[in-house]
Amino acid sequence: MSAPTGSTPRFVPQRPPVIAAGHTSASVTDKISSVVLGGTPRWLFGAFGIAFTGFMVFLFAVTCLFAKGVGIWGINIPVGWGFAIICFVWWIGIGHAGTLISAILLLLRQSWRTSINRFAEAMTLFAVAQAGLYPILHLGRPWLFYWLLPLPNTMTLWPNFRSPLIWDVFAVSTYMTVSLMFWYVGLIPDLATLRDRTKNPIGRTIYGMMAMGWRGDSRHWHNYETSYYLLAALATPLVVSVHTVVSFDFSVGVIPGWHTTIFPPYFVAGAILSGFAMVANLAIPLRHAFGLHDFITERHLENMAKIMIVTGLIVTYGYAMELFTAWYSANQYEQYAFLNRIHGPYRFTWYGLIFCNTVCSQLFWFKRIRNSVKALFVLSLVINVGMWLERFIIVVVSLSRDFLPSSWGMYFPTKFDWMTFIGTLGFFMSLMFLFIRFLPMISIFEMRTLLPGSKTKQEAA
Amino acid sequence: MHDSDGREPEHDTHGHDAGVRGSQEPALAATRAPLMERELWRSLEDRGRTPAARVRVQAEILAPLAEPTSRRSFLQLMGASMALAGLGACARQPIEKIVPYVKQPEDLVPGRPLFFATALTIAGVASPVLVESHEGRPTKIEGNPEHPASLGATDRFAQADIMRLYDPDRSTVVMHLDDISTWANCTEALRVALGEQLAKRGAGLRILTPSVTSPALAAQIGAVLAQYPDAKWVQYDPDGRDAVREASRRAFGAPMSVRYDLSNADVVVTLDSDLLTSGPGNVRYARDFMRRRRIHEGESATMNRLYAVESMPTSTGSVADHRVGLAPSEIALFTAALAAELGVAGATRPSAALPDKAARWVVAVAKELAAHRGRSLVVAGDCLPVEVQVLAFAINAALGNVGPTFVVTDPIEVRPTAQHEELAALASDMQSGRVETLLVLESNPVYDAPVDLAFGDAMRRVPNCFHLGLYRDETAELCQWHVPAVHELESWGDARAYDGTLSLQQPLVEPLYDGHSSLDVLMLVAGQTGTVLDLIRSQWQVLYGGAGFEKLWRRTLHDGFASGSQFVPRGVELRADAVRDAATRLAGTSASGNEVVLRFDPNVHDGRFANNGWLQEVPKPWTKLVWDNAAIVSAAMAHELGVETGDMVELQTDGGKVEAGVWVLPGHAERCVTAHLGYGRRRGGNVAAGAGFDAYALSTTRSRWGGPVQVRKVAGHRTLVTTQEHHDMMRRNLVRRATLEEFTANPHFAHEEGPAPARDESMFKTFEYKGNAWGVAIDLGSCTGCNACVVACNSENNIAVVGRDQVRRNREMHWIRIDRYFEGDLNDPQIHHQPVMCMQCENAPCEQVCPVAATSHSPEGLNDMVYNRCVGTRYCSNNCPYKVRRFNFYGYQDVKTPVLQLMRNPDVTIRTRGVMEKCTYCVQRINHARIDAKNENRPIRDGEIVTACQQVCPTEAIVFGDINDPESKVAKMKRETRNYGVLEDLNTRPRTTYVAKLRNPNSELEAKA
Amino acid sequence: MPQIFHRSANSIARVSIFGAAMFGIGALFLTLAITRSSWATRRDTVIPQPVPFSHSHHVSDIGIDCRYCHTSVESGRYAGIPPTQTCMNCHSQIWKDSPMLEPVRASFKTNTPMQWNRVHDVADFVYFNHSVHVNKGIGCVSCHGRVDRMPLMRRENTLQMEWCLACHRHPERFVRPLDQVFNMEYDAPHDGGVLAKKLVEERHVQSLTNCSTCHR
Amino acid sequence: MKLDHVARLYGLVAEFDTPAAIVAAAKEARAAGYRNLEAYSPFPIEELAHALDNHHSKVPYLVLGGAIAGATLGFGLCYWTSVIAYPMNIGGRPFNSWPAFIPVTYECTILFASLSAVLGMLALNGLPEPHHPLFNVDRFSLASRDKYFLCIEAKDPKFETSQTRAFLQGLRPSEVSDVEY
Repeated sequence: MSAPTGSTPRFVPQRPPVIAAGHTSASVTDKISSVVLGGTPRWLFGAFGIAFTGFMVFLFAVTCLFAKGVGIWGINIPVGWGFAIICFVWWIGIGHAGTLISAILLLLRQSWRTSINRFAEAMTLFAVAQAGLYPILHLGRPWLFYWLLPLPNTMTLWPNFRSPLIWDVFAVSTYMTVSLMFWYVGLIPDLATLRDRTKNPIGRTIYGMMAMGWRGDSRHWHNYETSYYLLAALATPLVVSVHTVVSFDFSVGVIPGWHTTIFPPYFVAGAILSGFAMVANLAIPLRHAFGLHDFITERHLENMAKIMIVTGLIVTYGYAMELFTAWYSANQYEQYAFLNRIHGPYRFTWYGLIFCNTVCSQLFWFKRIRNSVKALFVLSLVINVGMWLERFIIVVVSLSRDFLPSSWGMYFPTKFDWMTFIGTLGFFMSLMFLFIRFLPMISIFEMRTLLPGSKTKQEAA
Repeated sequence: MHDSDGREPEHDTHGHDAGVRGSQEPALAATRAPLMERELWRSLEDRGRTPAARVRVQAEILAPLAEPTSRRSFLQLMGASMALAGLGACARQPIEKIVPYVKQPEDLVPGRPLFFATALTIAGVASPVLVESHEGRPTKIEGNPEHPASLGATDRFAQADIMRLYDPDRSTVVMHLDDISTWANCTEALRVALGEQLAKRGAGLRILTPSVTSPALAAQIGAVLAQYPDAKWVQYDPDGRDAVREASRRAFGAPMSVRYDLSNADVVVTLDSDLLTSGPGNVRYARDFMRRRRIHEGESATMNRLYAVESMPTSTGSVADHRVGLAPSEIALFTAALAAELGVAGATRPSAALPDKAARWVVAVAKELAAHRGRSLVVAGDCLPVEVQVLAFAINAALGNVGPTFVVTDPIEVRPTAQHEELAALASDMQSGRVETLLVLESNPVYDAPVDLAFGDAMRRVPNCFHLGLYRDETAELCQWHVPAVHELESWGDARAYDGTLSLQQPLVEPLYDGHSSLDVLMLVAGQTGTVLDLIRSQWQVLYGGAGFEKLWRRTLHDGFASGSQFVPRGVELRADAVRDAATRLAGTSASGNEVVLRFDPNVHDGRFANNGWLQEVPKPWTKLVWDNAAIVSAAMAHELGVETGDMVELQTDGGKVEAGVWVLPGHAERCVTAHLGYGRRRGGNVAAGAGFDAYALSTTRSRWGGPVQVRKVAGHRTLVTTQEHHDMMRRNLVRRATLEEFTANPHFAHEEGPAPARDESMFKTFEYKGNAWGVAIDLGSCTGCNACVVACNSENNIAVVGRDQVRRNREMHWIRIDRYFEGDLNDPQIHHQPVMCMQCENAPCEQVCPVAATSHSPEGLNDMVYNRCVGTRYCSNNCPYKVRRFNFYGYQDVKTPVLQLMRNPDVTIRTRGVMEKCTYCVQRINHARIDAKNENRPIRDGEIVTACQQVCPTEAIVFGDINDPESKVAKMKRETRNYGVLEDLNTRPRTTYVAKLRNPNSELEAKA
Repeated sequence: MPQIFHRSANSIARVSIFGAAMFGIGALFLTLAITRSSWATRRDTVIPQPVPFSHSHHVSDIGIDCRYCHTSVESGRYAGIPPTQTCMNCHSQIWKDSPMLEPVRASFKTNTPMQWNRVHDVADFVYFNHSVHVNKGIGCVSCHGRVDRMPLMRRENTLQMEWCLACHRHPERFVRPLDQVFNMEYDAPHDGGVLAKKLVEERHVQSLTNCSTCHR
Repeated sequence: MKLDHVARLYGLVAEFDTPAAIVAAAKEARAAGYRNLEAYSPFPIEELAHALDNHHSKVPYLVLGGAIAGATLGFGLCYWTSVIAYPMNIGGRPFNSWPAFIPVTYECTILFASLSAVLGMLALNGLPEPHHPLFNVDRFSLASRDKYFLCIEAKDPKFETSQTRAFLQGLRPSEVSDVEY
């Protein structure tokens, strides 16, 4: 931001700018804060209502789960993990885009990130919140979840730090905390803005508290930026580590189809792919609903599409590599595991996966598709499905046929599996809508820095 | 237990409590006072106050919630979940009671089980057992090592009998018509009825019993008949061995008992006989047979050879060196042809042609038998017609086997009769109203008599029917009076084993309910007073009278049988005319058209075990089918009928018709459908309800074990539940196998894929296991897949029955399973059994991934599983290459039904909902032995610890011990070149290894096949 | 724009941040305290019994050996609660009309067992075996405390896993000669663990801390 | 808002319209010898920090400290629990299976580093500070929109109300106003 070269037309003359012309610090401020300070649009009530119903479904499913046990799900021996873990990995993956956009793109000085990082971060938080639920829900005795934490106890027993699940506990909770802080720190100046804009006394008090008395003192700004950049620098390796650790859940296992060293990179790539797909899925409607075309421009959408091309290629490489390794290993169990993906009873999921993640993500090579908002929206949806299928294949298909044919068995989700899954979507969207309504979904102060008027040099010159 | 669909989860929400220990709460209320005295246990009283109980209550409210939920139950749910959430916090232990004895028995040390020798009977034949008793609760049944019929092992039925004792569905009260009545009223009614009979010398009195081998019972019946000379005593058992008795009558002039001595047999031919896993003496037969098969390094490599000719593939067939599937009528022809081929006097070659495989067999087998005169054996199954039996006798006689392998003795039944004829006579007497008073003692003819007798209708014409039985079953329903019978573990009695050994039955526990034994009732009938014990003693005095009786009696009480009471072989004269007659009759017959084969079910036998959850849930050999019987057909016949597994067919015989689900089974004979008896119980109890169809509906007096049948496809589908869908080993070298020649040529055939990874093949320094290091070796060649180990494990380790629906969802809880793989031709496959339990891997993949260290390794190399630490991530199971871990998806354990609490092994924790469990090598037994050894300050001896599966195994296939002790049996087995570990290339270092399987095929047949 | 907050808000805000952190830590410690408290463990709390049996009287005053009543302590898992018979051996002679002992006599007459309340109660999934401890030289006192000084029986120790482990990790600190096991006053010689070492060797005392030692 | 005491002066604040203007003003003020200066802007302006010579942040050192503490704590936890507190034979792995401890160590490092970054920043900025005299200036609310403010505090040795006001006026602000407590 302090050197917003990325956005100066000089470098990218032919591309649309990251913020439409004619905006001033004032107009940006008023436009964005008006979303929050203005009244609630009618459609938002409807949308929230639907999402909240989904949330209720979730609560119901969970209550049944606690009352009756994980038996209400389709899981069994050999397939001990089902939708719960699939969704866990899926949500975590989605949760990657936010921090990635805000942290890595920030460090890379990709100033176009500015207008999407805020709600991308929010999306991260809410996605990780969903993900965080599943490891607890999937326990046979969920009320003992705290045994996974290193708490001193009268049994002098401690968690087993060799278990990837414990690594998960640390990775996910760290990721949650850091993302939360990153998001909040980014919010502080905008909260101050809202504090100073809102007419509503209650709102003013609340925003006031949250803003912590931010005044935009230049000394504050300096510390603020230093720590914001440091956070970004820390979040970058974190975001990579989180899905790496999640992938350990599988790659540490001995099950054919799990025991693969390629998992970490391609889990991370997959995470980013689904993350951006989800961002696109959220950004496009919002942009419409609140007329933010000036801030979330074609350029943003196109860049996201491009990132999906790259990550799509990486996961495709992953799929190919898995097959190759299986063949090359000359290990009959590995080989069968992958033949089973292609020929086995679950083959349709594998074909679906290839279609969604490989074919669809590569469609963005075509400029026409890339620049069509509708196409982008639809394909992003497809890609999210694809990523879900990927996790389904890894978790279920691998488990359903492992070493001893005698214990092979199929997994069929029950209605409770579906309710828990659909439910979290509702939960997620409800949180998302609340955020949109009460907090600025675009970082106001960072937008200001993108304005031509915010430059001191040119004028001084 | 009966919580078949897991609808009512038992929560254990006590933060630090994985479960109720088995022994904890015998609901004293439900059991009778004398038992109560013996209980040292903490009582149920406080239970209602524990958080667990509180939540259980809510759980019950929620029970109906399996299906879509009303607003109300939603709110209830909320309540429950709140409660659950709250209970995460540490809860306080309730104050529990200690209930000591008033007068403590001398030899009893609280917490130490006592063992008593007794016997259980099926169709009157005793299987000798030792029963483990905890403070007066029988909890586990073992074989009687001294008894010749057991040698320490039992079959699956004896193992499961403990569950019959505690079956909540047992009848508990005297019933008159449909009203609860009293013993007093019943006796009064009986007195009146008998009064009338006394006048007419008992002309209208009939007594129906199972086959009686018990001298005491027979004597008592004799006493009754003395008072009522015109009364009739009818014996009937569906598996009464009528054909054998009749055959021996024809062949030897008198009904004789036949037993086999497999220890002398080099060549065995079974004709439709499951010699090794069912029928009298099967346990001993299996032991002797396998001892002649096992090969150890350095010893002379000789194996006996088994030819199995059978229509429905049996466990015996599965271990045969050669198997051929023939329809029963073909088997008859085969026998005739074989006899002719062997030049048996009077034999004639049948006109009808045999399938060419069978024809080849006749030649080869005859040659083989001829070459082993006096060291061979031909066994005809009990269900084969008399003619075939006679010919089998004749063949054995001709081969000089009578004596060495084919042993003929006095009949073990006190009064051997043609039971079905007697029953038919009884039925017609009842029809014609000649019967006024009928005593049905512990049999259930209404269910298991041939249909054409219409036994039920006939009984309706009898004014006074008295029924004595464990259950209020189909017969009891039609009797005016029903009296609950005592279980054999609750009463005195005696019976003869398959070899005539006289075995004593003693009560392990006071009758749980107001039960009576046949002897009781008959004493009443005879108007005698005194106790059953006196009766038996006096009877034994007759047998072994004279001085020193007390000594003998006390010894018998200890041993469980009168040593040396085994029947001595009789020399017999074979009647040539009988043979000729049989041969000509068979020669006339021909094999055409479809046949139905009615056989006893490997799990529920003739139906008496239909209400036994353990047996219902044990996967049957070959099919791995549970909770059901089916119309079992070969692939070819299925194709012909245009059906697949699960489709419905209608079977129609002259007896009647039934609809049945089809099961396509490789290796089943052509042109015939096997239907197992014992299912489709109308009044069998809650467990039996809804399981299978009643195949007795097809059985008539003319063709009791099957005959011509019309099979046609009908609409509909039945989900037949199996525990193993995949028969193919997928070219994975799991069951390593070779023929004897291959083995002698290449002793290392089991390691062609290269040896297991070296011990130091790891980036980490490996743990050294000093002191005891437990391990198991399993001889795959010896396993018959008889399932005794599975039931024994269920009983020893308090393993829950989960029910049909849960098994369908792959959620069975068995700690040991017997994997079954087919190899070769679909119509004539080889089958391999592989018992799989936790391998106790030294580098256990399951342990490393458990987040709470609920499973970790002991210094003795055990893969400890701590139920009370488990939070239920199921990660360990996912990461287990052998998939031997089992998870409580619901609260499967019935901790509510009081009587079931008595059944539990107090040394093993009851696992509750959400907890992983698995085989522990019977760690409770290991700990007991260790503690004893430590108390005596000595090392543990080899053989001091036997696991439940090892102890019960009739063929000694499973060996447990200390692999660090070079002299231990297990260490020796693991040194064999054939010893290998499954999936050992994963470097899991399994402590359970397998000794590769050997077959001893006849090169002649092998070449042609 | 007017001030929103009073100046006190500054301090309030800062204090409340630290307060929150402190509260969290406090809660954790409180939980730990509760789980170990004598309320949760029933340690040192006297549980009412049908008959106020005094160990101190029977042990120190009369000098009855532990094994007279707890017969199976050397041979079985349970030390054994004496059958009514045992009480009556003496109390049919002495105190035979004491109202205090009425429940005992009643039990004996009506042949219905006494119902005592369990004082030493480990969780149901813990398999403790008296015989092996006694035979390896662990004194009664080590777990049950000076019962000879307990007029009414109470639990001396928490019987929590950490307590068990304290001994299982260092048995040598607790072993005593076999003839001293039932001695209430035994005082280990201060010989720098020489005796302990000897006992551990000759009795093959092991430190067993793996799960299946107690849990099955 | 009522003030419960006699209003004293916190300082004087001048309002500017562009970043350039405030930077220039700040430079002049420094030149004029004022030291207790504060500049307020709706977004970070690096030149401004330089102009006021407060571009030295201690945050990086705090973060480094946090990272080191986190790493030690993380590995320490793993090592202590699985080697010292209750060593167990888990699947034949050694007690100190350090490779397995890396993820936890790593996450702890990042967690503590990030915490110290954020908390450190707040502490150094003296936040939370919901009450501040400047909020008494009505137009100051525009500091979070598009206006730029330069404040000379009363405690500045060179501060003298009328002179300083004159000086500020000289910087051509759009407005100069008193900041009261």
